[in-house]
Amino acid sequence: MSPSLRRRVFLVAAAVAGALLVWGLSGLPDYGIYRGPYGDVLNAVAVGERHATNVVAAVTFDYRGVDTMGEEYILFAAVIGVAILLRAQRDEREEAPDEDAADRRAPGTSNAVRVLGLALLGPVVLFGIYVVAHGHLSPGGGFQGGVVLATGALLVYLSGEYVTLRRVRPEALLDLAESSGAAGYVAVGLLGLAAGVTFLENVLPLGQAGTLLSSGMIPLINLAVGLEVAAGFVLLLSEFLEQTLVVRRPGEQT
Amino acid sequence: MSLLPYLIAAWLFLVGLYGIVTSRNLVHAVVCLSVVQSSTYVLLLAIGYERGGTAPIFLDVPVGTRAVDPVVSALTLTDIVVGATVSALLLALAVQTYKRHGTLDPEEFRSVRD
Amino acid sequence: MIVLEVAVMLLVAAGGTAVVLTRDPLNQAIVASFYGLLLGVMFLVFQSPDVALSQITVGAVALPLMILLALAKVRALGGRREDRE
Amino acid sequence: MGALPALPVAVPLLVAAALVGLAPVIRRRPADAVAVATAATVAGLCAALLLQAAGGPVVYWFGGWTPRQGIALGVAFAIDPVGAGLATLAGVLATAALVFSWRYFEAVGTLYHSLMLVFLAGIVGFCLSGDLFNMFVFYELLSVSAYALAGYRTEDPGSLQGALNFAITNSVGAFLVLAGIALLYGRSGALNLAQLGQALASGPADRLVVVAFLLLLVGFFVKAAVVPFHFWLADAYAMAPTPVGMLFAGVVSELGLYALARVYWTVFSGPLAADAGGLRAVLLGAGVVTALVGGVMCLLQHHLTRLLAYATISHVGLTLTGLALLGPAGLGGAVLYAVADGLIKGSLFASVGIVQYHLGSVDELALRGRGRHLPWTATLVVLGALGLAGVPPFGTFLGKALMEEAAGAAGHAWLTALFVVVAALTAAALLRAAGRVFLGLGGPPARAVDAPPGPAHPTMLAPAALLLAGALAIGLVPGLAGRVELAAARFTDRPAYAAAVLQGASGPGGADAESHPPGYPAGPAGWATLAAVLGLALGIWPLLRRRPSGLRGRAAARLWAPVGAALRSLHNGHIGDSVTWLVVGMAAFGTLLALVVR
Repeated sequence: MSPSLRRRVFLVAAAVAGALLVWGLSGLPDYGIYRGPYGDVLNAVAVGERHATNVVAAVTFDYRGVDTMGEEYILFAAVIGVAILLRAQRDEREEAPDEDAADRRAPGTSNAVRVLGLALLGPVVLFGIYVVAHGHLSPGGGFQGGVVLATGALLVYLSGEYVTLRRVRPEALLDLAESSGAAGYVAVGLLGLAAGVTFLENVLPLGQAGTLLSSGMIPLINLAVGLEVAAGFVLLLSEFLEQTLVVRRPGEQT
Repeated sequence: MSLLPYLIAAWLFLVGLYGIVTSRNLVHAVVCLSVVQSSTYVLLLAIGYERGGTAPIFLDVPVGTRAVDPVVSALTLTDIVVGATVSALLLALAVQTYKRHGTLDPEEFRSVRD
Repeated sequence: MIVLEVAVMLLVAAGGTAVVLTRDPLNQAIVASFYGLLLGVMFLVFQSPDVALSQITVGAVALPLMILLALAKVRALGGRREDRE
Repeated sequence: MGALPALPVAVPLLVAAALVGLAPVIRRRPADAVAVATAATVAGLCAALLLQAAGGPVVYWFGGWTPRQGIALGVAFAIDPVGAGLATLAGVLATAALVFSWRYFEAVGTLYHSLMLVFLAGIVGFCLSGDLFNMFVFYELLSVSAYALAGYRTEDPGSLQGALNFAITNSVGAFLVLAGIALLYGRSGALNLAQLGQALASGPADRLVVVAFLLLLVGFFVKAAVVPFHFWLADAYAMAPTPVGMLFAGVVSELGLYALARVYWTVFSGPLAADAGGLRAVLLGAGVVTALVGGVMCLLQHHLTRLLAYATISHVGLTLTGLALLGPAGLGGAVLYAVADGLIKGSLFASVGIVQYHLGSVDELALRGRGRHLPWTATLVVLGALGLAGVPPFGTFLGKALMEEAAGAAGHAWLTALFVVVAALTAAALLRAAGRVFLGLGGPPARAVDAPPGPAHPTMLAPAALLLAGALAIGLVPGLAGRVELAAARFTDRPAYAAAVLQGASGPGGADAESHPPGYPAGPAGWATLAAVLGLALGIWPLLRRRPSGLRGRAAARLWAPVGAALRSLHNGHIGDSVTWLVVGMAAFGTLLALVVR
């Protein structure tokens, strides 16, 4: 189809599809009314049963924990996928990545930016860890905290220390962290089987609701997720970053 | 008002699709896809919303306080991860496509078939 | 309160439309970041702070960053291509 | 509660993560061996589940959260023979594909193995789950792995484009599914299939139910590649590496139909029961159009994997017609047909992979006469073509015979004609290709290119041969038809399913086994033979003629050419076009459903 024909066909079809959608949506209960029962039951019982004050965390990591396991592996598969897709690119030009290292520093990084970036690193990492660790108590958890931690790693790059980052060659380490996080989730699930109950069934003491060491396996899963998400997002970002840097070769910078 | 968030979800869904259909740049199309996806976040959370309810976090409020549905939050969290990962994969595909074809415009690369 | 809700929702609808209609990918990444933030605010209004936090870290920060990096790569490649020709 | 139901998902995921973590220290061959062993373990576990489920539904509540007063708090796997059977098929195909990769890929790291195992876990979880949102999660898990696998050969520009179109179109499909889930949740406050079915059964088939069904139907049709949601498939399947293509064509396409059948019979069959007649007409129409478009497009291809990709679309259409009869007999036939057909497709993809590996091309014109030294591969391709055509004693024949019987009973005996035509079209395309490549028919031999000489390696031939043998075995196991019909009867029994999931009622609910007469019904066997003969004629005859055509042939060509050209230009692989057709299809199916229901 030509672009204009396609646009016209789409608009006609979308008008019909949109009308159908609205027709169906108008069959929902009015906005602001939740009829339940799923959420209402969980709000009533979760704190008592799971000693987790954040019911969303109890749902995410326990009642519907197997969904979240799938979700972690979606991220895992995507990280592998991006690595595979961008792989050819890396092999081609990875002759000696560190040699022209001086040129690889993000251009225009002033000392002030570097200092600021490094100074921010500490608080960002602390905040990330806090968010991971308190997921069962307050909003946040492994996923949100993991992404915050990954942005911390990016600060290192922004502060021009990418080369340092690169020289330590953390990729194998990141792969290890990511896969340990993913495997950790399954391993926590297997704890239940080992104890003779079902997969992902809690076998740890629940502790005092509202305290850091409560909610049984939820903080453990949060930790695994945090590890995987942080490493996974650093890998994702650095795959793209590498793509950018690899091309910026001496004489070709603009 | 009683339907507004649902209508907005439907609008975001269709407007995102419009963006994909008319896109002349794959990166643009990928971002439009994330708009389509955001409509599902809006729809899910609107469905679980309880007017006057608090967040389902009983740290400072006692259990039994009227709260919104925690399930849709959990579902949306999963959905957001899915969205981010699919976008990352698509961006990687777009970058590689550019490398091979020298263009990001879907009109310009003719299919490989004979 | 209801006025605020309606305002946020309309802003989200406008934001999504703006993302789609911003045809230049570089500008679009920035608009998308704002849109991600707007969605985060809307989720706070929906009393879902967990989702809001996710949305802001992913939608307003991580995803736009990935887009920018992908675009930087494309530009660099494009620059090289022109050099060669 | 045993551990068995959780393992076929947990084991491959754990191994996948370990393979990535150990990548720096593990060599290629051990990684191959671990991956093959894991896939085989999954196949074994699923087969064990299949045996267990044959005695009655297996319900497994993760985290031990059994339902309270009929309200599901957690997520359950609700395993029946149909789901477990498909999961077993996936395990078998994945094992075969990984054995095939042993030699096929020169150098791969462990990333490929991990991705294949995650992909497999996604398929298995999708087949076993009894929770609608959990199905969505596994659907995304298998899809995301599939997008990456489809783009795996990054040196091939077509591969990237196919993967992009695949990912965007299928993602839109997934969001439609999610929107459908949201609608159902808003109405019933439930995500468990059994609970959803109970909640909806008491209400009418109002606009919300119709639109929710539409959204799920379109989303699953995108995955199944039903016309007009199929535009992404050929590029993705044709460009994917062979071992990945084996899984795609063998089982992934069928999953969309499986999911539709599952949600229809657990959730919607209550409220939509009164409108089954209209619904049957809509689904039958979609199946017929898909089967014919796929069949014709298949005949138009000479890129071998693309040819197989369109054959896949065509046979999804056939499976859909069996399902569309909306009764246990048709469903049983469809299941049997889909499994046997999946095994044959896997085998054929492997054979084409051997051709690609040894002859350096998959274009039948560029390969003319060059396959003479691959006699085993040639035999497998020809047998596979006959299997696709549904010649007895392949399992595809048995499946088709059951579907024809069900169609006749439902007053749709004309379906037999469709089966014959479609079987002839796809068999013709394959036999023509085999005639050209392996016998050198229809012109001078093509110039050879640099590629590893034959004979084909056993790690590539054996998977193809064993998969084909599996398809034969399905047709020869005595009493299988009766068992499948019993399984289908239980699959379609919504109250029994709900009781098993929510109340833990065990025991084989539903109807008793209809005793199916052993041996091959003469009528269907005759039709299948006719199809094969027609296919042979249609495929080989044009190759044997000296000059392209006489006067009449030219007239036919003049008539035919514009149709072919139009079909080709429609299937241009443009992302915008695919998404536009998706919306057009959604509008069309939505309008039809809105008219048909009530």
